[in-house]
Amino acid sequence: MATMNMIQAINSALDVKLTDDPDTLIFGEDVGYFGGVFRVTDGLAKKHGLKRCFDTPISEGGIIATAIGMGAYGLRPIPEIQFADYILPAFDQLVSEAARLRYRSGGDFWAPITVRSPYGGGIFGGQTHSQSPEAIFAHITGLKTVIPSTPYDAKGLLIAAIEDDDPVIFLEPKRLYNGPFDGRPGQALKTWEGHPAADVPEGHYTVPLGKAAVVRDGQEATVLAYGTMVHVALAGIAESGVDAELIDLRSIVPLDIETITASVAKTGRCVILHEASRFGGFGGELAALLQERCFWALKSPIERVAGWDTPYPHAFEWDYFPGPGRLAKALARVMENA
Amino acid sequence: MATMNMIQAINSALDVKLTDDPDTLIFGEDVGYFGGVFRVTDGLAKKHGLKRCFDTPISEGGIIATAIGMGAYGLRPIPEIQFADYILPAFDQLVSEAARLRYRSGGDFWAPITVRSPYGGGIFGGQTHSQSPEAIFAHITGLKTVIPSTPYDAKGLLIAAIEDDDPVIFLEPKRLYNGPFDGRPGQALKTWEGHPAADVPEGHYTVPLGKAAVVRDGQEATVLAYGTMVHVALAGIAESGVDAELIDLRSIVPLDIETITASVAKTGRCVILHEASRFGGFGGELAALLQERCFWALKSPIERVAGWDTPYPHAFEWDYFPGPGRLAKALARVMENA
Amino acid sequence: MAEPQTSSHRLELHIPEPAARPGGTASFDHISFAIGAAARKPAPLAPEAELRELPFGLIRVMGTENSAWDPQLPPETMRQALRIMLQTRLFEDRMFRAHRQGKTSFFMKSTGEEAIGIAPAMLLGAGDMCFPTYRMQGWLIARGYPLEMMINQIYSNAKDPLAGRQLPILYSARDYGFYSLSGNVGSRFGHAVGWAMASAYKGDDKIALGFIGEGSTAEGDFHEALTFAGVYRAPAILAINNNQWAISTFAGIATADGTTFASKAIAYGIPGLRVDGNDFLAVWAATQWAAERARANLGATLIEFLTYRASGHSTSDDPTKYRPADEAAHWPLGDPIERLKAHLIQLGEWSEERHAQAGAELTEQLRSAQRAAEEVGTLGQSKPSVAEMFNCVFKEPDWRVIEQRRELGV
Amino acid sequence: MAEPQTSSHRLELHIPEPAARPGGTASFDHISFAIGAAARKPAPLAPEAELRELPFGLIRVMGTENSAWDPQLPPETMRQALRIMLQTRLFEDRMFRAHRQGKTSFFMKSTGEEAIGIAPAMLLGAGDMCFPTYRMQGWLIARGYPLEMMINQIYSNAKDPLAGRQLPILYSARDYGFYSLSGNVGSRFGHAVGWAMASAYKGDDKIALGFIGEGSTAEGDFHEALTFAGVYRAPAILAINNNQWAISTFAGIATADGTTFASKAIAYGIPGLRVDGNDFLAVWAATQWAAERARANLGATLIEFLTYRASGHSTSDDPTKYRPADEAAHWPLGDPIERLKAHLIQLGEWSEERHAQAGAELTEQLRSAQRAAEEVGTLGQSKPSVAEMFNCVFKEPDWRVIEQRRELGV
Ligand SMILES: Cc1ncc(C[n+]2csc(CCOP(=O)(O)OP(=O)(O)O)c2C)c(N)n1
Ligand SMILES: Cc1ncc(C[n+]2csc(CCOP(=O)(O)OP(=O)(O)O)c2C)c(N)n1
Ligand SMILES: [Mg+2]
Ligand SMILES: [Mg+2]
Repeated sequence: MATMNMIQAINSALDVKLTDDPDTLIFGEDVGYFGGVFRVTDGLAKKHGLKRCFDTPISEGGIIATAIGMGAYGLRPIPEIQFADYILPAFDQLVSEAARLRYRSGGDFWAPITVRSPYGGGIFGGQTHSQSPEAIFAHITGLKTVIPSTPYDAKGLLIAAIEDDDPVIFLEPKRLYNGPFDGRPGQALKTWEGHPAADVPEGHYTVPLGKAAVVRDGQEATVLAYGTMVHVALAGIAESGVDAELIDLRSIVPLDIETITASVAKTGRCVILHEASRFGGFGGELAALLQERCFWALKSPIERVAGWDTPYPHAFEWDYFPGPGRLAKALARVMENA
Repeated sequence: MATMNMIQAINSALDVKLTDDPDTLIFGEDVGYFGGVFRVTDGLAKKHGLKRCFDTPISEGGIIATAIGMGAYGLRPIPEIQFADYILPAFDQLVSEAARLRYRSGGDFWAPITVRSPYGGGIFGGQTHSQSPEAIFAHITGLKTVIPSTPYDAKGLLIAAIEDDDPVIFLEPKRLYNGPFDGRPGQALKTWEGHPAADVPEGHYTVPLGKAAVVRDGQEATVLAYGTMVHVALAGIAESGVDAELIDLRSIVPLDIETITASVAKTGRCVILHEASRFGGFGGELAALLQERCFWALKSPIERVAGWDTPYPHAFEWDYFPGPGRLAKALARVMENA
Repeated sequence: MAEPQTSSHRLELHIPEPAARPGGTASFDHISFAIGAAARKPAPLAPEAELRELPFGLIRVMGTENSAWDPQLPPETMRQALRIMLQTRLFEDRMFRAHRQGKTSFFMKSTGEEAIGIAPAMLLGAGDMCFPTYRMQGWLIARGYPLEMMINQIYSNAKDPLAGRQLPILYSARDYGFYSLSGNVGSRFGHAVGWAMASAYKGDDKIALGFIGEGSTAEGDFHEALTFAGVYRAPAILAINNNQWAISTFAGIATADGTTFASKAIAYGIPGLRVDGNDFLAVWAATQWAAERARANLGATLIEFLTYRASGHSTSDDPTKYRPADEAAHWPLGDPIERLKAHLIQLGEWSEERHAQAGAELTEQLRSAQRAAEEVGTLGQSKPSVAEMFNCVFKEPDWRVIEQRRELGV
Repeated sequence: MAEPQTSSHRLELHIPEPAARPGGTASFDHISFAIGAAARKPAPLAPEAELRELPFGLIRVMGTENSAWDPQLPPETMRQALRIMLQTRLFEDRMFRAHRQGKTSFFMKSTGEEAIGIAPAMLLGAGDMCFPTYRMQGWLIARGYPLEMMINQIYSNAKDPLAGRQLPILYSARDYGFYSLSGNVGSRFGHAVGWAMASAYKGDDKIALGFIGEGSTAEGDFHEALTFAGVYRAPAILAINNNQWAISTFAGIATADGTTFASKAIAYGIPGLRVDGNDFLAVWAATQWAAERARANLGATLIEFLTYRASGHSTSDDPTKYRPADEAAHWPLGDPIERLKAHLIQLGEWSEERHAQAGAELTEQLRSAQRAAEEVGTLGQSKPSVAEMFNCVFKEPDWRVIEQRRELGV
């Protein structure tokens, strides 16, 4: 066991796989010699050679197309897209090709690729270094989407994603790279030091895709979150005084429908928290599913706390970001109907 | 007044605008001399000249980028994407550029473009000529998405979209081009002949974006649909025997929240119908909004009837397509809790 | 900043138009068919900088005295090629008629373009991989993919090898070196490059062959694929099937006039060959040259095959709406089957009689394959188990499709 | 199908690496700086087919005897250019320091590349439109955009002209011929082409100038923009700022070695010019040539400006991590400010004293602009009204932002 921040944990997952499996390789913009703009691939090219971890042209579509072709050959590529905002130029490759290859070819070819990308806000990155595009992937049949919230999960989920034979979008909450973040921007930066989920085994382990984690047991309400929002949720729950159960989805596809349904059936109240703008966001799917499955248990409407329906605004980051205060208010609202 | 099918109505809208406004122009794959693979732009190049309606390279990203640049200059371009499935290569241009230009430039530049594209299934087009991608547009702040269900609406909404100063995705339900379709494939093809909404004025008129239409009044349940599904819904409602109110959303952004909320508040029951696969589809947003706003009025869970969570399967089109029978069953389910 | 420009000329938007539309006189005068720099055949290992004239010439063998590119094929190979091309044409004609009879939802032909898919199929190794366009069923026929299985897919019947999930003609046949097609044009060109890079990464000896239509070269995918191919020296042959038309849109809308598609190679630092695509021997020679270069670790070659789409775009298309009905007859490079046939006859290695006999034999094979497929069923009369709709979304189904399958009761 | 190939050579994946990494000896020997075919200056109306050697040469003026490309600028224009370049550099240094002081969230410099944005800004007409990259603030300075307004945006303060919605340095200034920037690289290159096509469509006389970084030419957007530009003869100048680096990635990852970025023009049937980008006069001359061609309805030109990114990529970057610390000093084309200064001094039109004095004056202007902006406030101390967050999503707000604004209570 070692204490790792999320960057180190992801780096360790990649190192384990490069060591384990000669068919894995990493490529993306600035990931090679330099080790990535967030240093996530630091040292991998040096240790495993440039052929295992190399720089690519600035061409997200090309990166994904190359990965799919390599996957069809029999490799297990792990491309990086520098920011999730820049996945969009590769959207057609992901949707029309990676996600559909197995289905349309009747299992003749498939795309066992894992697309890593830092995502989310909270670093003053403005419109195009802050977005949370998970909802548009969730709607695409054939794609899996995974979002860790701790170093331990990041490593275990990433190894599971790489070993998965289907295409996985692996979104790394960049605000959590160096430490947990409770959504209150004014305070001193926290590191992962001392956090239980920063104890990360050096070797191989997996956290299975499709299993949510109950981060906090509670009886009065259920809070669903993923990525950075898991930590914000903890703060918001504390602020609210509500005895809420907090579930970290960890992967949105596959979705752990059993765990979330059981919790909402128990508590009868639910608040969904995500950074992405609200309209058409993944919260809509969750709310729809839960009112379908837990209708008779619900004591109040399912609430969604999310980014406003505007692009991500640079100077107003903390007005936009759904912080613990907004969650606490939503919890108070769902508790009104006691 | 003339009787027009949906192709003629859209053609007439384009003709009216080309005649009215020298700053409008049309371009896309095969839209010029030939008049489009669905003949929607037939005759326009001949009448208005090739500079007003011309063929483009097969480059959806290039088409949208060109349109945005023209819009920034001061034109009002009306690009066509041959099939909505092929919008995806232009997704980054639509999301990162068209949708965000006004916001990021503080109103200095904007993209008054209307992107027309045939969408949806029911023509045995297989995976890539049948998809319904509206949900991924609905989530993008800064984009409007319009979907007509009749010739009258198609013309009026299209003129409104073209005159709108924001980017509009105009999805044309290709199954409705030549006639209404109730979702029952076995029968003789219907034409628009005799349908009241096929009476289309020759000249200029608009149907405002953001105003839903109550297609059928009802007291027991609300059905929400758009595009082809409006006609399927009518058949499904009839089959069910339920006195359901049918609302045609007409545009999903802007969404007519008032009309749908009022209806569900009145009926207490709601079924949402769309062709797109269910998970992460636009039905999720609708269900989430309605349970938020009409929670106390709801007598049973909001149901979603939609495409299965698989890619669009060629030979199984009619097993996949959410037909009137599935809607009728869902209506029966929501009525169980009387 | 300078004073506002007062130019005497007002700007004008240029919209290219083809030489002739229906009713006009077909012409290909705007295209250069001169052999030019392609008269010489450079060594396959020549440095790229020495090859920059090649894409403006035209590689031809048949009907050209002592062409440097003559692959010197044994007559039996040429006869085999002729038979496969003929089989492909007969197959397509038959399936086109099957569409008119309602037996399939959709079909596409490669009439006049058969040499392009077939020469590489005969020439390349079993382990090499073709990333085809939808006009490459000749590859499958050359590689011995069962005709009956092709027809089963075209009919979407119970024995459809892709289990009804995919359109007719968008085949996938890994074991025959034929990558899965999709409806999107161009989006697999980069897969060919990735596959080739993987082969190089593994120290393998297999190469990839990617095809794209000339119209589809305008997609960003084309550029991205070539950029990767150039930078990493991917062992791939990247081929443009320039059949002059993209549905109703002529090639002058895909790239500026006065240039060639092959010359796009220069942008990526790789050789570009421009080839008479209706000359089976030229197609063979160019492919072989590029394959040799790729296997020698010199990376990719871009090849433009000049041909003509003699058929409509697909069963949904009526080309007389947008081009002169007799345009095919004016195509200066003729028909690949007629040309190879004449060449063999001229060599004394073939005859009209043998040709007619071959046609009869091939027709009989086709008839029996079609009969077998029709015993299974045609579109709508027979289809794979509906449960197949829910398979292969992921390797393992998740709760959604399990529940939905249950809901549908299949 | 042939027998499986048994090649003696196994394939190998080629991963390009730059000449030197930290600790190594900087070298640019792999780049050709020979003037070559660019010794002659073709008429701007020359046919493209005659210009295909140009992109392999290098257009230079300063330090070249009797260059055919010498634009013969009046000394006062050159002095003005020098002042603007100097102002730009001083501005950027100051803002870089402001970032270190926490006054802004982010900043980017164009040190060593100033000529490229500034010569076109001085040369083109007021109605022409520049579609910049983030290394073009020199354009704004040349066009007289108020320094204080730039700083207000950089500080995201209450007077930020884009009302806090956009990152620092991603300016938009329609009235100054400067199109809205976004964080995505490359995605506005096609807008320049569309804008130019619109101008031609209207019979206007305005042209567009699009910029892209050499690294970003690998995006599909680049290809799509050039394809449209070539086909429709868009009156645009499309320029590649080849500053050798894309963050930590050298230019050899953006295109194969042995070729040039300018040569990509050949793929699109348009002229390609390769220009010493640190030679103000060469930048001017090439831009002028292309502008003349565009205004004469001959369409677009692709220009590669060879330069060197002397600064880090941005305030987030430390270039000593991936390239020799002294690499800039080895750049054979020197520094654009030093070179123009030396040129003017040599002409007897400038002196060290005047240079020092100009620096002092410009610094004073900057200081007062900065002071004024700081009176409004720096990042976090001052910001636009939060209500602005909800504006400009659409022209008219819809119920969602109206409700949400109410919920937030602003
Ligand atoms: C991404 C995408 N855009 C548009 C289409 C519609 N489409 C199908 S075939 C075709 C023409 C292709 O022309 P070309 O590349 O020249 O190939 P050819 O049909 O001539 O073999 C078009 C536009 C598509 N299938 N995919
Ligand atoms: C679509 C997209 N992909 C990736 C990035 C991240 N990124 C920002 S700048 C940059 C390097 C650009 O290099 P180049 O085009 O050479 O321009 P330069 O910075 O050298 O001026 C990258 C990869 C981005 N902004 N947009
Ligand atoms: Mg073609
Ligand atoms: Mg650069």
